Amino acid sequence: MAHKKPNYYLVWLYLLVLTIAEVMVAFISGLPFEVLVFILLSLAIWKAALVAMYYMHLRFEPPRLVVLALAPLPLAVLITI
Amino acid sequence: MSTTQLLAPNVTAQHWADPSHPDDRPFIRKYVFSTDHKTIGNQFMFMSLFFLLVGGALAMMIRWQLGWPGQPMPGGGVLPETMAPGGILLPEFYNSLVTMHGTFMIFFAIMPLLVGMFGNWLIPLHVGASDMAFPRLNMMSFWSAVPAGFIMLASFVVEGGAAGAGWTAYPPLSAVPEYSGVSTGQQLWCVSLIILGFSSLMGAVNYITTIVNMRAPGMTWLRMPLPIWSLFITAILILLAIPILAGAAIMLLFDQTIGTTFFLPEAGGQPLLWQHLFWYFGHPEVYILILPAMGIASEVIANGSRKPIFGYPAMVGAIVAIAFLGWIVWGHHMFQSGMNPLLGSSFMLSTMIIAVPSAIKVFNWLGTIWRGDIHFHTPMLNALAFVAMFVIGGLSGVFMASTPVDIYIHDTYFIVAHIHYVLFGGSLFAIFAGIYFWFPKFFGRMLSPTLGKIHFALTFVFYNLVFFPMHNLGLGGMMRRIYDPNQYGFLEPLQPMNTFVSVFALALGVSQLVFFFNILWSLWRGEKAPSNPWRSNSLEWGLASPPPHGNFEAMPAVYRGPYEYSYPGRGEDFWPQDEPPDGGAVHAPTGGVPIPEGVPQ
Amino acid sequence: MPEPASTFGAGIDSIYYIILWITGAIFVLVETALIVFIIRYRHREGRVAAYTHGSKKAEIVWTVIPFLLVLFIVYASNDIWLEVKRADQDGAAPADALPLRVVAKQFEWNVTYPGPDEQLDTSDDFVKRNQLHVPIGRAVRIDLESEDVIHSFFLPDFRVKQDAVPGMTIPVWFEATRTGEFPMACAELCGLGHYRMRASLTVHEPGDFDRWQAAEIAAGGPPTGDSETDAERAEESDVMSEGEESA
Amino acid sequence: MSEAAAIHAHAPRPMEGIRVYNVKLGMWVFLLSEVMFFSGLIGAYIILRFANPEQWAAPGEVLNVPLTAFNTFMLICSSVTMVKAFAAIEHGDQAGLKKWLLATIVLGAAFVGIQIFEYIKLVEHGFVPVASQYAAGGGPLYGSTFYTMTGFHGAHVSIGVLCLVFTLVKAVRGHYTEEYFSGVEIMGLYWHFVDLVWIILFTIVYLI
Ligand code: HEA
Ligand code: HEA
Ligand code: CUA
Ligand SMILES: [Cu+2]
Repeated sequence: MAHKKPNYYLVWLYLLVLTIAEVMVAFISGLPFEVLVFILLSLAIWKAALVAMYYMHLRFEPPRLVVLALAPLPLAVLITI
Repeated sequence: MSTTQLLAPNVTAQHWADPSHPDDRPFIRKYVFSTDHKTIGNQFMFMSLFFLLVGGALAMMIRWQLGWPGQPMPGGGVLPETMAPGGILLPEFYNSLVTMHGTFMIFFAIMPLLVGMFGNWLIPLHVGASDMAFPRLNMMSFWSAVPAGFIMLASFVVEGGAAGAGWTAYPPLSAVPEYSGVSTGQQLWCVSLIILGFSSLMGAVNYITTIVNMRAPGMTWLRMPLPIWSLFITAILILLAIPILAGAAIMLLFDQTIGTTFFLPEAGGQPLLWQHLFWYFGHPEVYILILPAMGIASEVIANGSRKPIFGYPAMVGAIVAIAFLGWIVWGHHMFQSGMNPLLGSSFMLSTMIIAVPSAIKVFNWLGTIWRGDIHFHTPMLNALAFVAMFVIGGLSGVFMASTPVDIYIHDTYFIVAHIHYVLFGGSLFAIFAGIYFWFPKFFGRMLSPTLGKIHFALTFVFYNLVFFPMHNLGLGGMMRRIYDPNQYGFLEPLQPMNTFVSVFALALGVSQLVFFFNILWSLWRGEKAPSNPWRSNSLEWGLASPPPHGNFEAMPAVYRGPYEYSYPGRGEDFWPQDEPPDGGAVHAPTGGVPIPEGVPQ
Repeated sequence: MPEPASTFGAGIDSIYYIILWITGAIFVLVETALIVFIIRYRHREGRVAAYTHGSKKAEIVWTVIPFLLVLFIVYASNDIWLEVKRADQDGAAPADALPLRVVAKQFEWNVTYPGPDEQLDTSDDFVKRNQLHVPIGRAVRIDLESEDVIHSFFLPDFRVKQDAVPGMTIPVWFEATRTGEFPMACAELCGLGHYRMRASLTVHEPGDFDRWQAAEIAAGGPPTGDSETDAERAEESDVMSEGEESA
Repeated sequence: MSEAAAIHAHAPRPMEGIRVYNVKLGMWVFLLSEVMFFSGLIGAYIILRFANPEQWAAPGEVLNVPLTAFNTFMLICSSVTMVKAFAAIEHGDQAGLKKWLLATIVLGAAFVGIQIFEYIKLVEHGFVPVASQYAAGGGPLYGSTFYTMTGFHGAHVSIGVLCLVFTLVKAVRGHYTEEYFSGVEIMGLYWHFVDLVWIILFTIVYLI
């Protein structure tokens, strides 16, 4: 494999922390709903990005595949809003 | 990662045809559960033509009822009491007829013909591959389409009859049996489409992978024949649109069976949600039904006028543009649905813009025949008809795209006229062109040109006599999906025109038998096809008809674009893509960068 | 198309004719070009096709012109669209409009009239089945609702069409410019009775309207459909009767 | 490949596609359609929720968040084990491959198990997809959307587990090598994608 391995455990720890953070934010913090939603969604997307980049190796794929992988996201957003 | 995996499987490690020892697959592997893309293409052809016949038969019944309302239909006596007591069609059966007609034609005739048949026939041959990337997946794609089709067909005989809520299946009508009188049928409709969705997905994954990864040396992106470009974009549309339909159909099925209320207002569900999901899939779907047709027409028109396609890059660009815009126009089906009128305005804009890339295609087709040397072989006739008819359908689309005008013509026969001008006049004529063009390659026999021309003439004339008056019916205010227009005083004056339409509709149906007969007859009796009957350029014409299992004996090399017709100073007026340039001057393509077609610079 | 009978009818038709002219011209242009080329360049002994890969200039021309044309169509269409839907004041009809409620259900239209006080949901409201009566020269605002499936409220002569969606109340308005009786239809497939879900719209002189309303209130009683339609129903219902049971 | 060589002699070098081998590209393409599928469901969820906010109970009120948080944790772990399995076979470490695959299967199966347990408990509390029998906090659409989204994700996990078992069997048969491990890689892609979907769903369905 061309690239050097990322430290998978580190990514795992990362995800773990973020998940705990999410649950905390959702329950402890008395933030207003909109802010809450915004924070939670950004955290979720952040985690998703980590998985895609490191576990699915998107980070190390030829750019053309990355483009291909990101292509439908606008549509996904379109349908969801 | 090991290099063998990086490059090899894609291009070099393919199982090329081996003339030295004959193809010794057992019958069942060869003709039934075959993984050979050519066989699968043929299978798709027979399946879809069958369903085209079914859809046509249903249309004949529709037209009978509208032409002679309440009259017993000749031979209608054979239908059971629940459909047509004494040959008189019942209103609930009429609704099923319309629904099933639309469903079969769109999902089981035109779509599998364009995508299933042509996709399988053309992609590996045109890009110079030995087969699809995933032959077994390809086989599954076909063998899941078949049961889907027959489930749909079976719904006619179940309790309560076939789905009757229109091919658009708007809930609550489609979700609540008490409203429509149809229970099982409506559920089978969902199930069948979900299965068909899987079939289409498998196809799309295959096409995309094959086109991206398995192009022969020198087959750069801008040297791909236009049918491949359009099928590539179509595959992307399928890949991203079908899951939406599947999701919606599943939710609808839940509403019908386990009692959820996604689309039912009682508990806060949203009838309009279905319409948004359906049309978010639905409009890309209609471009799935036209883009491959455009590709085929381009191929045939360039061949028929012995001239390079006019503005190849623009043609490619237009395909991409249409596909992209197709994602942001779905609201134009919902102008009168209660959707926010301001959204209506923006959807009107995006919809209208699509006229522009379409314009590019139309005028480039004209540019292609301009100063050409036009040979009127049957495929060419149908391709020219495609252009002529698609323009009418497209222009009528512009009326509906204008929100205020759509207020009046929405859900009238004006829409029905539009549908048929784009789907029959567009897609189906291109399909005819394509079948006449490639049948020899895949069955080794020519279709009879005489029968072909007769079929074309009859179809073209009758077709216009049937569908053009529908514009006027629509402007007269005649609604769609009505069993008996004479219920309305203001529609009674239209009855003569309805009868007129019906007469020629029957004639149109009958004249299709010529085609039917032509195919069956030519399969056994047609004259043997040479390897390149149309003196065409793309790779498949260099092979035997039909090509051997594995297609090419060795990886072909591609030296130029597919439309090098009438190249000055060549004896022949065509120039195969894989013929090494004379003088052996190799224009080695580099990566994805195109070489100006064939022109030694 | 029937002669328009509403204030915005003529406007809608004018857009229709504008588009008809534009597309008509394009249609003629394209098809004649096609035919001329087909004849002019048909195969003859010794003809050689020109070898060209196209012309950027030409392509730009026939990209830009259609673009401008459609922009014009959109521009022309949008004003009248907003007028009809009154999107700017979220569907609200003109202030002095007569409020009505139309509730669609398989397979009939029930019209609630506000009565003399011109307020809906008051004691003097009364309901008529399949009959819409409006005064001429005065805007009416209709709250469109549906009890079961999606129907579509279609007044051909008035260029009015609006789906009636269960769970939603959708405002519709129009102002009649001609007296007389006009057809009212259902334009959205709504089941086996869709094709006969018809009603009639009667436009009165203002005075007549009040007289009619007074008479109706005097007659009072439960929501009635006019006998004439009922008669027809009875005599036509032989075919679909058993169908109706199943539905 | 002799023909190939012959071509190379006088013709341009082979197109390399996008330098990703077929099966992997195919898997990616398939995952894109999965993205659209779940987007469709999420889109429907959002529209329905905006239309009827009152039908959604406050987070944690009806749903058992701690339990699911733990489930999420397991799925995340299963992603690590999966990627370790892949890393192992890349170096031809057969033992490692089998060990990590097994771990992934266990974690995946556990996830499904806990989800089923969760469903049973919820149904007992009258949290059902069926509108007529809905008896929990919030409204029926809460239940319908919940079961549809988590259900389809659960189905994906279950299928994933089956495929993992299949992969493990092949691994035991020594089918994969340092040179040939595409099977493991695309298995991983699918598995991580399912994990990814859950990360989104967990937030949207349970926390918001
Ligand atoms: C192959 C299928 C196909 C294709 C290609 C199209 C193409 C188009 N369609 Fe059509 N459409 C359908 C299939 C298709 N449609 C179907 C099946 C329905 C009915 C669904 C149902 O059952 O309800 C439908 C319904 C439908 C509606 C909804 C009507 C209603 O229900 O009220 C609308 C409204 O905007 C519309 C618009 C268009 C437009 C603008 C195009 C454009 O793409 C057309 C573009 C082409 C041209 C414009 C012609 C060529 C261009 C030129 C010659 C250049 C010059 C032109 C101008 C400057 C204007 N279509
Ligand atoms: C590709 C799509 C397609 C095609 C080809 C057709 C073909 C025809 N359709 Fe179409 N139609 C639709 C798609 C299509 N239709 C759709 C989507 C709707 C909307 C449905 C809805 O409202 O929900 C519709 C609705 C519709 C209506 C409106 C019904 C209503 O609203 O009440 C009518 C009415 O006249 C009609 C008539 C016809 C006729 C007379 C034909 C004739 O052209 C048919 C002629 C016969 C054939 C084309 C079959 C010939 C067979 C072969 C050529 C195969 C030969 C076989 C072998 C070789 C094995 N159709
Ligand atoms: Cu009511 Cu159609
Ligand atoms: Cu559309």
